[in-house]
Amino acid sequence: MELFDIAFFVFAFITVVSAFIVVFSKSVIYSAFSLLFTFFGVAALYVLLHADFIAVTQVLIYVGGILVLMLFGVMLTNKIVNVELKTGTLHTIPALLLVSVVAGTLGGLFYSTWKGDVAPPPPPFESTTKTLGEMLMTSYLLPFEIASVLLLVALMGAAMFARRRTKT
Amino acid sequence: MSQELLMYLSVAILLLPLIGFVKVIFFGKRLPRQGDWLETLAISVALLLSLLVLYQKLTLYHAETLSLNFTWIDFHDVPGIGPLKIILGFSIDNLAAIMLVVVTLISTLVHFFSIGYMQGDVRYSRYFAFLGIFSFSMLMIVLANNLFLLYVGWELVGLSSYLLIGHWYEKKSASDAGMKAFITNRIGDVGFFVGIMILFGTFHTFGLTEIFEQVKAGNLPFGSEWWLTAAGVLIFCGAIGKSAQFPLHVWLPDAMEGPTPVSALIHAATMVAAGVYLVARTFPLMTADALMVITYIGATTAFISATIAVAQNDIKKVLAYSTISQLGYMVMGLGVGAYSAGFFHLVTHAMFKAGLFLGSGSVIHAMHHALHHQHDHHTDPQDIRNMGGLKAKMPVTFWTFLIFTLAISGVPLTSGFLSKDSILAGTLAFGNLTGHILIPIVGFFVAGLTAFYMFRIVILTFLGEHKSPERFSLIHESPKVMTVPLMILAALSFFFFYSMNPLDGAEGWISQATQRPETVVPASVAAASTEVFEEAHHHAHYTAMFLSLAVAGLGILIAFATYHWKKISADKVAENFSGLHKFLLNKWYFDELYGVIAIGASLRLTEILKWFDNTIIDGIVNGSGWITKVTSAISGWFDNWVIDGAVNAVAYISGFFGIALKKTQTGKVQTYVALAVFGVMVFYFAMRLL
Amino acid sequence: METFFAEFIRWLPKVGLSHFLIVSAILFALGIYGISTRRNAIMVLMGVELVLNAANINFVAFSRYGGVNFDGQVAAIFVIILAAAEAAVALAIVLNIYQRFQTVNVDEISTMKE
Amino acid sequence: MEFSILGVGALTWVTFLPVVGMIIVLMIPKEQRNAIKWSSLAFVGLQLIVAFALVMKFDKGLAGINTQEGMQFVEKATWIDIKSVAWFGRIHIEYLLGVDGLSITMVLLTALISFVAVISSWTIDKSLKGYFALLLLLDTGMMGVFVSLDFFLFYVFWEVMLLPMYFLIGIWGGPRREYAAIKFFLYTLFGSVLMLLVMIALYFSVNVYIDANGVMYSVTEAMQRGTEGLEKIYTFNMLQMMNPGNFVPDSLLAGLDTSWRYLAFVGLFIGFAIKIPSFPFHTWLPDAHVEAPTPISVILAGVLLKLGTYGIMRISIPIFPDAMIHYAWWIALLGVISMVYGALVAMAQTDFKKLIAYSSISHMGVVTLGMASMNTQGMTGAVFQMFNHGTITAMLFLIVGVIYDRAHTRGLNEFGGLMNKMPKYAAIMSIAFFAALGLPGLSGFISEAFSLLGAFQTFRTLTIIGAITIVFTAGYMLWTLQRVFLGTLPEKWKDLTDMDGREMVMLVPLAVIIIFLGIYPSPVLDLMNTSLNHLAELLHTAQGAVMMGAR
Repeated sequence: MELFDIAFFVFAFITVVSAFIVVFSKSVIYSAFSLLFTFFGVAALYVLLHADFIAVTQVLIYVGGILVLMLFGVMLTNKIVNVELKTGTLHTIPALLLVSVVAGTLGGLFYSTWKGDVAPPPPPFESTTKTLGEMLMTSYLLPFEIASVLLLVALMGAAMFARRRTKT
Repeated sequence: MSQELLMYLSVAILLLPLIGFVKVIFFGKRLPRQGDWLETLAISVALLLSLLVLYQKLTLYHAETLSLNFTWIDFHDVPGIGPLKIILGFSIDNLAAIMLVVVTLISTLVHFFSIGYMQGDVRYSRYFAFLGIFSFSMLMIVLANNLFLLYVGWELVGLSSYLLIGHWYEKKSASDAGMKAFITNRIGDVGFFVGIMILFGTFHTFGLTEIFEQVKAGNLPFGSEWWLTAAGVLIFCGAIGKSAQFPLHVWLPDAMEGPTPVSALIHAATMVAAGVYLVARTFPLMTADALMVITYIGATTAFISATIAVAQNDIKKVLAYSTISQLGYMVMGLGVGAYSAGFFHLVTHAMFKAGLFLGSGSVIHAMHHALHHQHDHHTDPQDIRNMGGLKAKMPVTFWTFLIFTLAISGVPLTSGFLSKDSILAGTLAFGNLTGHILIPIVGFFVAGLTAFYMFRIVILTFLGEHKSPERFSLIHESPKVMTVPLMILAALSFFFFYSMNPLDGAEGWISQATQRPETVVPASVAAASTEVFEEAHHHAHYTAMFLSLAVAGLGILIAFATYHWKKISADKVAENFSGLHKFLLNKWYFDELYGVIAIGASLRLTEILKWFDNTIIDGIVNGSGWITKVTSAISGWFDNWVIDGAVNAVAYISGFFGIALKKTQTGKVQTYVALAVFGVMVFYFAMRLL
Repeated sequence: METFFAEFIRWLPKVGLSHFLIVSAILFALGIYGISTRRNAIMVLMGVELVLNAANINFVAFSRYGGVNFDGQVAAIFVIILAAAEAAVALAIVLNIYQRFQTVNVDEISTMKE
Repeated sequence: MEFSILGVGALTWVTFLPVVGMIIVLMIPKEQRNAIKWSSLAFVGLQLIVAFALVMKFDKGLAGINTQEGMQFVEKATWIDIKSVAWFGRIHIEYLLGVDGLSITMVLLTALISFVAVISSWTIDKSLKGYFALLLLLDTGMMGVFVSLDFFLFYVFWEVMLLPMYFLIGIWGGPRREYAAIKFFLYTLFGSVLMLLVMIALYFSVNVYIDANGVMYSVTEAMQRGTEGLEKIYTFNMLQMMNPGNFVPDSLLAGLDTSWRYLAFVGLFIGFAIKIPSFPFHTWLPDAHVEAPTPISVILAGVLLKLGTYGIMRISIPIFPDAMIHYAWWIALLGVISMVYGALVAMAQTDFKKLIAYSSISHMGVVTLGMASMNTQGMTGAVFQMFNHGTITAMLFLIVGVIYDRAHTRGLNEFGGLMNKMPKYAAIMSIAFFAALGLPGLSGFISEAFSLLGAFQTFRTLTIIGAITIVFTAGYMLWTLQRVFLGTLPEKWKDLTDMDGREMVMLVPLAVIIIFLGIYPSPVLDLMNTSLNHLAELLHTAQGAVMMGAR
């Protein structure tokens, strides 16, 4: 048990537990904050996988962007004054059934394909940022550009949708 | 006077009537007296200029041909031919100079006559305008030195003839006659045009002189003498149409529907003589075979029309047939080789025949007025059986008419005697040289007939008793403007204008001026040369003279015996030979024959072709349309029931499943997600198992 | 069974590719459960984010263990980008829905049915 | 030679001015009927002026026909350029306009007839705006066909013309208009299809080289210059198609006197013969004429029919001279049959318009015959006849229109004695009729005479048979004149009026042209002379080549 393994288990635990809370908590606010921990945990897992750039991006975008957005969403869609942030759940039994099927499938998949872990290649001790940047500018240029257009479109579309309608 | 000036003068002669025409047709109604004076003035000036040109030509340039050419179209460097220019022009030789005077003279006299005759006509101004366009086109024929302009003038005189015959177009017969004249002429013109095509196709020029030179140099059309003969005969076809030769003579009698002065000008003196002029112009081209055709056509025409003339009762019809007969004479004269004789007869005939027509016009005018006064619209003013005894009432008309009749009958001291005698001598010479003795026989027989029927009308019209005394009292001599032209023409019917010797026209200035031109065709196909022919002609002269005097005298005698002294009953003769009489009265049934074979057949053909067009060709088109339609209907049915059926079945099945599967669409997001995941699972397991 | 557990115990402390994949699978399953059961649309979105994160972990993990290239990481970047766009648009839609229906409970909004 | 107005080539002006007019007409509200009429007139008037300017600036010494240097007022631009489309290769289509002696007269004729047609459209009542818009579009289509030197462009204009015609007959026509319109449409479409096939076959048989600037080099030129920097492409350029050196060896239409070339020639000929229309393909014409409104008849007879013969002389003969020589006799035969047949069927008609329609068939037979003669005189006659038939027949149809507007019938047998009632009308009609029957002194005679004179040098018997037509023509024309004008006036036409100012304006200039060209045809003949000499030379050379090949 090395430091790496311990670190993994710690962060994996944080991630999974907070994800459980996200899914099972009755309160939207609780869920949202647990999601924060999930995201951080995932970011930490990225670090363990030597994906420093992705980890930073994860924190910046998910935590700084998406989560804040969701919180705004929560607040805008619930009357703050009359706080009733509990949300119900629906047909949990079929959902559980479904999820267990999914989980079972994945587990089966693991079991059937597992041949023992391969040793990880020696970790590159340099930042991945430069490499990623080069790749995005060369072989992934077209998807990159499309993604940028997509973001622009999403930006405008979101602004358009969210705009409060004047009387229609 | 220089040659150029003479040519310019001739062009001025040509253009004067045209200018008159343009002025009168556009402004005629607004001019005083509807512009008749303008047109008359133009033609009179043209006459004076023509006389001047003739005098100058004969005195200064007797043997020369003056020409004025211009390039009309330039085709530049034509492949296979080289530089090609269409050069047109006018030229004056003795023939043209004399013809100029004849045309303008008769035209002028007719203009004056018309002022009296057409007085008060509804289309008085138009009438004069058309006389102008006629004079212009006739003069163009006279002056042209190339086949193209000849053809142009040829068609234009046809047009003016058409317009003038149909002057009183309210009458169906008049407009029919105009049409008949034009179309019949056109048939001849097709031949003329094909002749031009043959010559142009080989020589690439329309100029007559150039063509003669080429032929003389041994260039034959398409390299064969046969085509040369064909060209000659085809050009003569034009003459057949215009000069009313057999078998296209049928239009001329009908053309008498036009006003009488028009008949005198166009259908007696000038236009119909254009055919003769054309043959004279193209004479050097004619091979012996072509001349033979011409001779026989002329003889046949002369014979047929003379026989018809005997039986006719309409004064103008008789004159018309007599014209045809005389034209046949001229053509025959040219055909046998008596070139100058034929042309000489053209000139003298123009004078006395114009006179005869104008004289008959004067009579008809008088008759018409008398009948009009009586409000009698049923009696025909042109029928000689309604006349008689007019001598007393219309002395000038009678005496001039008599002179003209003597001239046409060939009585000595008249111009007709000179020319006719010359032609007859020619036929005799021809008969001697070639052995075709039928030609002189026909010639003399027709001469006798001519004398007979001409005196028949003189006697029936002017002598004896008038049929209706009441009408007789109403008849007056025509006004001066009409009788003076008659007197001038009568004077011109005497010999001394043409020859100092009253017995031999060959010594006269016209014959001397129009010597037979040398032929250009190869010797193997040429007719008897000029020397040989002149020799024979001279030889036959006295025989011909005595014979012609004898037959003319006989003809006159029989006429008097039958119609004046009543020794022979015309009715009885007609009864005894009723078949023949009917045959002649109906003009050998030519009109009926053509009515059936030409007009009837072509109308039937047009109807058949119309039916063919509407039924067969359109039927094929519509049929293919119908087939397409049926095919499309079948494929439409197939489309509806088979293909669409299949499509509809697919749609139905999908619809069925759609309705079944609709239940799964709850509108709830969770359901969809669950299904999606479920689907992924299904896929996964499917992949695993396969 | 005995060998399975023995092997499992031996395997567990040595963190390798499988561990990351298992974390990812758990996140995925939880995400699916969240999407399926939550009434609140925002909570549904959170489930979606979980699923996306699960996928991302897979990408990065395979990128690390599968070979020496960074394609997986690039894919992860695109996923993040997509997630951002998706969140923005989805939230805008939610706001819009809220304005119209005065609720964000997905079971009450079933106008898409017929 | 360059000639441009406001920076745009004159040929583009003359072609597209009507389209500009059409756009303007479409923008005018439909209540403003006078504005629509006058602006249409203004644009065709401008077109006529430009056409006149072109004729004035035209250099009579240049031949054209198959060389671009000989073409005048050439305008060239790349129109469609698609680089390398699979096996199709690079598609390079040029907007290539130019005129030579063959087309300049037709340009003038088109402008003239369109102008007259617009004037005669003054009495149109029904949906005026659409009518004038279509008329102007039609004008552009016709003009475009005459000036384009690229086969593809030619074809586009050819089809552009078809559609407005269909609607103009189908909407503004007489009682059986739908039938006539569809018949016209199908007939011409059938011809177009054949033309299209031949066009494509030619496209894949002709190679040229092109450099980066779009300058085209024929194969010979490219060989002399060296082919570096040049690309080998197929082309629709007509002038390049006329160069035998450009044919790809072993391609479908390469060589001389091959059966494929004959087949292609026949295909093209049928396509064009339908437009002429020549004997077995003619039955659309009487129906179309009878049903079409007067101005459309005028355009149909005045310009559209010429497209057929023009196409043969512009495309078929220079591209397939060998096939032309091979089929000349048959073409002449069709010409003669059309002449005789048209005249005879015309004689049997009682409908005024139908009579003139059949007379058109007869007169266009003269053009076919003259064209088949393959020598300068005959072809000069043919092209001149095209021009004259345009003016004369336009006049004839206008004349029918004048009487139809008044009497609302075209039955010939119902008239009579109109001469006294309508003297001006009678005078004009007589000029037109005598011109149509080939009276010397009027233009129709000269062209007919030269067509026959030329044809006679090539086909003696046929021409003699054809010459007989002039009798039949005289027959039915005079008979018609008699039935309309002569005789006595029927009671029901007592209150007919003579022609008014507008009608004089459209008829008198045509009459003046007919008389002027009848006396002095050189102004028009000189325009076409060099080109036709060149065309005859081309055939002459081809004949030599064919004979060499035969030996």
